[in-house]
Amino acid sequence: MDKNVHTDMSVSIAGVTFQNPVMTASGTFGSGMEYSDFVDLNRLGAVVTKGVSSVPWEGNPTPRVTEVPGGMLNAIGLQNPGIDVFIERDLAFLKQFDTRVIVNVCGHTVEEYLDVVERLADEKRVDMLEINVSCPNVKQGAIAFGTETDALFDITQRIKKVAKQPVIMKLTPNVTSIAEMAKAAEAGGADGISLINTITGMKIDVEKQKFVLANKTGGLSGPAIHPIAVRMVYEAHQAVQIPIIGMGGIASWQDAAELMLAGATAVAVGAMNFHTPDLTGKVADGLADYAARHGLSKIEELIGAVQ
Amino acid sequence: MDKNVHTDMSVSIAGVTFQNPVMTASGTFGSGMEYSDFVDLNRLGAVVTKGVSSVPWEGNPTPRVTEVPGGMLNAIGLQNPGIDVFIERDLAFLKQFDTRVIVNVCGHTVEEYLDVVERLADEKRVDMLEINVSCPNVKQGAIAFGTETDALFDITQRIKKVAKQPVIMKLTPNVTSIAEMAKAAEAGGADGISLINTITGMKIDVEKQKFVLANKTGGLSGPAIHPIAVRMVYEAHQAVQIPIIGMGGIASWQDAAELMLAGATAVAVGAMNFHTPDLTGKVADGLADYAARHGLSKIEELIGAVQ
Amino acid sequence: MSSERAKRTLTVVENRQLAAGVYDLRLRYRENEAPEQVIPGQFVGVYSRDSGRILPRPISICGWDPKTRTLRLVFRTVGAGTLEFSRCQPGETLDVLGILGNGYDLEKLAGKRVLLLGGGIGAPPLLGLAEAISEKNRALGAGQVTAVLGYRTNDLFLDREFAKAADVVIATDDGSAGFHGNVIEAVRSEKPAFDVICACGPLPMLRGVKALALERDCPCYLSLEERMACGVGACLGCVTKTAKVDGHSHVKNARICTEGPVFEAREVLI
Amino acid sequence: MSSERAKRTLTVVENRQLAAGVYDLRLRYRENEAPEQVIPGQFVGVYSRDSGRILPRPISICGWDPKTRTLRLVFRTVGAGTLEFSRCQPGETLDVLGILGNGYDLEKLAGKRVLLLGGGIGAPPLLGLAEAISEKNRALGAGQVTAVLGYRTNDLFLDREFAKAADVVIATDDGSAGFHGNVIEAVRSEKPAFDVICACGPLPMLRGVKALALERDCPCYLSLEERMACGVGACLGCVTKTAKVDGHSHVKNARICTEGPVFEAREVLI
Ligand SMILES: Cc1cc2nc3c(=O)[nH]c(=O)nc-3n(C[C@H](O)[C@H](O)[C@H](O)COP(=O)(O)OP(=O)(O)OC[C@H]3O[C@@H](n4cnc5c(N)ncnc54)[C@H](O)[C@@H]3O)c2cc1C
Ligand SMILES: Cc1cc2nc3c(=O)[nH]c(=O)nc-3n(C[C@H](O)[C@H](O)[C@H](O)COP(=O)(O)OP(=O)(O)OC[C@H]3O[C@@H](n4cnc5c(N)ncnc54)[C@H](O)[C@@H]3O)c2cc1C
Ligand SMILES: Cc1cc2nc3c(=O)[nH]c(=O)nc-3n(C[C@H](O)[C@H](O)[C@H](O)COP(=O)(O)O)c2cc1C
Ligand SMILES: Cc1cc2nc3c(=O)[nH]c(=O)nc-3n(C[C@H](O)[C@H](O)[C@H](O)COP(=O)(O)O)c2cc1C
Ligand code: FES
Ligand code: FES
Repeated sequence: MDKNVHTDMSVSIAGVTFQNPVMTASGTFGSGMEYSDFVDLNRLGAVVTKGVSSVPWEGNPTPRVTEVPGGMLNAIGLQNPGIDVFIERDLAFLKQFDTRVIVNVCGHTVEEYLDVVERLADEKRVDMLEINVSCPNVKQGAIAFGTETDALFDITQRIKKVAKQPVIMKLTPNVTSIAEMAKAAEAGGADGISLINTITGMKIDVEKQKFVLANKTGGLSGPAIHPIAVRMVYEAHQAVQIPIIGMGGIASWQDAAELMLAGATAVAVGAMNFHTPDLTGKVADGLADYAARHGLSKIEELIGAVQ
Repeated sequence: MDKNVHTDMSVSIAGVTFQNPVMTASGTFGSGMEYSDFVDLNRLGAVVTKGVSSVPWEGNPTPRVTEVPGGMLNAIGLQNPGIDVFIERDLAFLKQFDTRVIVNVCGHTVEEYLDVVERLADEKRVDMLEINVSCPNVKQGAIAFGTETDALFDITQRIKKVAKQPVIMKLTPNVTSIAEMAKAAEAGGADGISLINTITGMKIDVEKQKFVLANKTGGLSGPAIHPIAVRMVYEAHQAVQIPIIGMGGIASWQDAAELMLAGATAVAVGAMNFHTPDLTGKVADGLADYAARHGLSKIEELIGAVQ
Repeated sequence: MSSERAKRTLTVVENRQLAAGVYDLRLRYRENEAPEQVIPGQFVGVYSRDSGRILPRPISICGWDPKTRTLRLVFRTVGAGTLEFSRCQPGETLDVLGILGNGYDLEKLAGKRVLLLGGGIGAPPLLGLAEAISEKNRALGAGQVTAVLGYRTNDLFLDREFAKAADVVIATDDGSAGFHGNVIEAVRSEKPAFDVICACGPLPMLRGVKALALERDCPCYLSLEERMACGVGACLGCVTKTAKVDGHSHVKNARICTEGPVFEAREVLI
Repeated sequence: MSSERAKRTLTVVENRQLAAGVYDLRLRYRENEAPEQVIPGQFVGVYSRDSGRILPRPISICGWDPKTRTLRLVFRTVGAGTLEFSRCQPGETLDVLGILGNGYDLEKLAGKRVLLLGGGIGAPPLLGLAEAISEKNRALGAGQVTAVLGYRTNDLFLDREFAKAADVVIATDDGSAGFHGNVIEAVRSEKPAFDVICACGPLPMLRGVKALALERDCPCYLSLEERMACGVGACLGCVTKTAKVDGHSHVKNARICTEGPVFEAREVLI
């Protein structure tokens, strides 16, 4: 302790090196543009973009978001302008920054996922793909990929066949065993997994006796879910060899360090960007200080180091 | 609105009438003794006692509890003095109060559950049984009852054969589909279900790089889980006909009303007793005022009334 | 002077109750942190100091004094967040995300006879607007501002300040002050002359305002509200349906926090 | 006067820093809400005002003035809860659950030469005890109180107040004040005379104290700590292993909040 060495903060996943382990959680940071006023994107390990599909999706009716104790519910419903606009506008915007880009992909069917993955295959600016098989707000069957091991294995395998970038499968926490899901993704050939996506929740306005969200249910995120995320990252890390991007309720560098100690190679900041718009930068700085204080020569020494 | 009628606050489950829908969540209220300084037990719909097993259980090593944002983790490990002491001391204590008594039962094997259920069969003071098949802190297989539909169906059926009191199966939220679990309990003959038990979580001390709880994982409860509880009660209510006792993060009468609107016939206050020792009484009063304001002639009109 | 969009710690300099549940909060920026420009119709996100409440509360800017770097917010207590703000004492601090959104386009209003329609807690953002237009129009020597302000009862607020910058018509739901009825009914009855409408208030009222504008075939700017998470355009929580495909979403979903909160009535499907 | 166990809203009357990160907080009960009796070694649970922190923080009672209904708590800032308490200003209120647990059995200490061993933030509860015993012993004309207080550095606190009621030996880890070493080493070196030990401090120290008591074959009362949830005996969160089957748990798990926090050293397996 208190050795104050200089720590190598870089981490690597499937051969891709990130300058530090701090990323943005998909859907909470747009494509980086909206938050570039608040934090220098060059300070981040990676920008993970909002889920993109083969054609534009209009998402759910409003209200789409609401606050709950220590967190929020969202039912955006994966609104996005489709892969064409994404490439022309968002990817072009990201070209000016010296950070990694992970593109989050969504679809209603395996074919729709494959469409997007193929369209991105030759985009040099895309370092990695994150496949969202877990969004609880898409009704047309997508949830099944994320909650059944066979379906997850299958979609992973099919995506791996066409993908030119490393593939991260993003898992839903709404399952009995995250370890089984992690193993299915690994068996399907995933280069890594990310977890956790939001946990399905609901809020009711007791005076109006109505659902607060138009979609009835929404995904719970924020500090409220952090202990669940830590446990799931730990369980997944015990179950598989592939690297894990950990997320869920990060509000401080300590929360990020917890996820790394539990087994995450990198971490992503989600809903708390809305509370502290430069949180990603603060987490990166805090982790670097912590690593130096603990005399780590590489931040990767933290991964799964809990005892 | 503002009709201020007098509402019949009683609810009934499996032929047992409760003077109001407010109960205590098992394990958070001892056997009532410890909180009788703070709240008049006669004001409650029911006292639900701490889980009891056929022989004394010593539980997990300490630390057993820790705080997390908007909630807490516990890994008590179902410490209890066993059914004999429970009957002699706790049940005897409860005889002086005019409230219903629901005894929460735990075991490592089906036989252990049956032992307790049989021992309680002729205890007049016991109005109902709540079978905890969901405690995440018991390692010897009990969790399997709560996460596999076949096992849940089987244990429900076997308990129903020997039980003289109505049987409530207490479900774990750590499953992919709470609706499937609810259906399995109903098919097995359960008179009702209660949900949710705690969600498995973990906390790591980042400076010591150690698990905070001796048991590594603990069950998350408190306001953090309330939106998940509301969603699960709603899903279960859509799936089965039997009544539901709803719990998870109740911190106010509004939270209780939300669970009833989602489909609960009664509600139980858990971790927030530790914050507000007379919360059960306050929730009962708040619900009564609310019901009067909304012109309900029976509080049961609230059950599942969300739109 | 600093970038317009930033999270800043502001000091409470005054907090006064104006009516039942309505507060007038003045917040001062630190030196060198004040925004360069504040346009009527823009808003800020005010953060709670309670860790259980993570999202900023969007509150419209009622006034801005660049000399004292003081922001004026007028809000109604509806839940835990606004209740907390109502209890803030001078000297305490609040974190504020701002300046957010697009305000009213003052160029388009210059020299016009402007009808301001404010329903309840929708009135505050229109006060800054009334002041800005009437100042400009005084200089131009043309254009009259009329403000029709709707309240539930005679527990009025801001009405006297509006009177300094506009002709004021009061409407109350219960008839206890001014016209008995809502703001639209008051317009039909009092028949003020106008070329353009600016309105802020609850959705049913805004629908009525849009109908009025279509009927009179005049430009109409509405300030919309929706539940927000980020406030800066990243989360897509706060969209409103638009008539045409917009430049950002490509699915006819404009972000109220970013493309709005002020929209031309014909552009949005409300 | 009221029931001993209740959640009460107390008013901060004073909050003073005693040493780096150590605060002396005085809280006043409302009239008619004060506890009838407060025994040294008992504690209270202090609630945060932040909704994200739901559990009470157990803090030992350092002093109690029944005339002014004022509770004295001395605590160290270690996390968000104690940090919040350290910032409380006079006039603010804090909710407190109390009076909790069983204190030291003063009858058993009367007339005895008592050795008080306080490690760091374990010292505060012993101050009230020192005062109570020395007052009693003065009346009895017998029994000397010695307090050995251990600190990390010479940033001492409460030492002068102890000096009014006891012979004080200071021990510091770094030798910057008093004896260079821990409290056990200080006892072995300074050799105060005693018939009974009362100790409060970190677990490794309490283990040493227990060993010392067994060696000297004298009664020894230890004040234990454990993570707590309810503070009132309901949750079974705070147990300590006991040598014999206890009356409550029947599994050799006594509740520190209820059967303790003060235990005879031989009764507990630490
Ligand atoms: C662009 C914009 C400008 C606004 N300007 C003002 C103003 O000048 N004065 C004023 O009194 N109110 C204004 N509001 C409404 C104000 O944001 C809400 O009253 C406030 O957020 C309620 O917070 P709470 O914690 O008290 O209520 P709660 O109901 O406890 O809040 C729970 C959550 O819902 C959100 N929420 C609740 N009501 C609304 C609402 N009507 N609109 C958006 N989010 C809501 C909160 O922000 C919070 O995230 C404005 C809203 C928007 C979108
Ligand atoms: C019977 C008893 C008496 C105590 N008396 C004093 C005293 O007089 N002065 C003093 O400074 N401290 C005392 N402590 C320790 C004090 O309770 C903790 O320092 C405090 O709870 C930390 O809260 P926090 O929010 O600042 O820290 P955090 O670490 O943020 O707290 C997180 C959670 O852990 C719990 N926790 C953390 N440390 C401890 C601990 N050491 N013991 C029990 N729970 C802990 C907190 O209560 C909270 O629930 C006592 C503890 C016990 C059990
Ligand atoms: C508003 C919002 C939108 C989100 N959109 C996506 C998405 O498009 N794709 C995805 O995989 N996850 C999405 N998520 C999930 C987050 O990436 C993250 O997994 C989750 O919110 C947990 O992290 P947090 O608690 O830090 O927010 C979204 C979350 C929020 C709050
Ligand atoms: C300390 C503690 C002990 C518990 N013990 C039991 C138990 O013995 N049996 C049981 O079925 N549930 C037990 N539970 C779960 C609660 O009854 C309840 O289902 C859960 O805590 C969710 O409600 P809450 O968020 O209001 O606490 C326990 C919970 C806590 C916090
Ligand atoms: S609130 Fe996030 S996009 Fe508008
Ligand atoms: S803290 Fe609950 S039993 Fe002691």
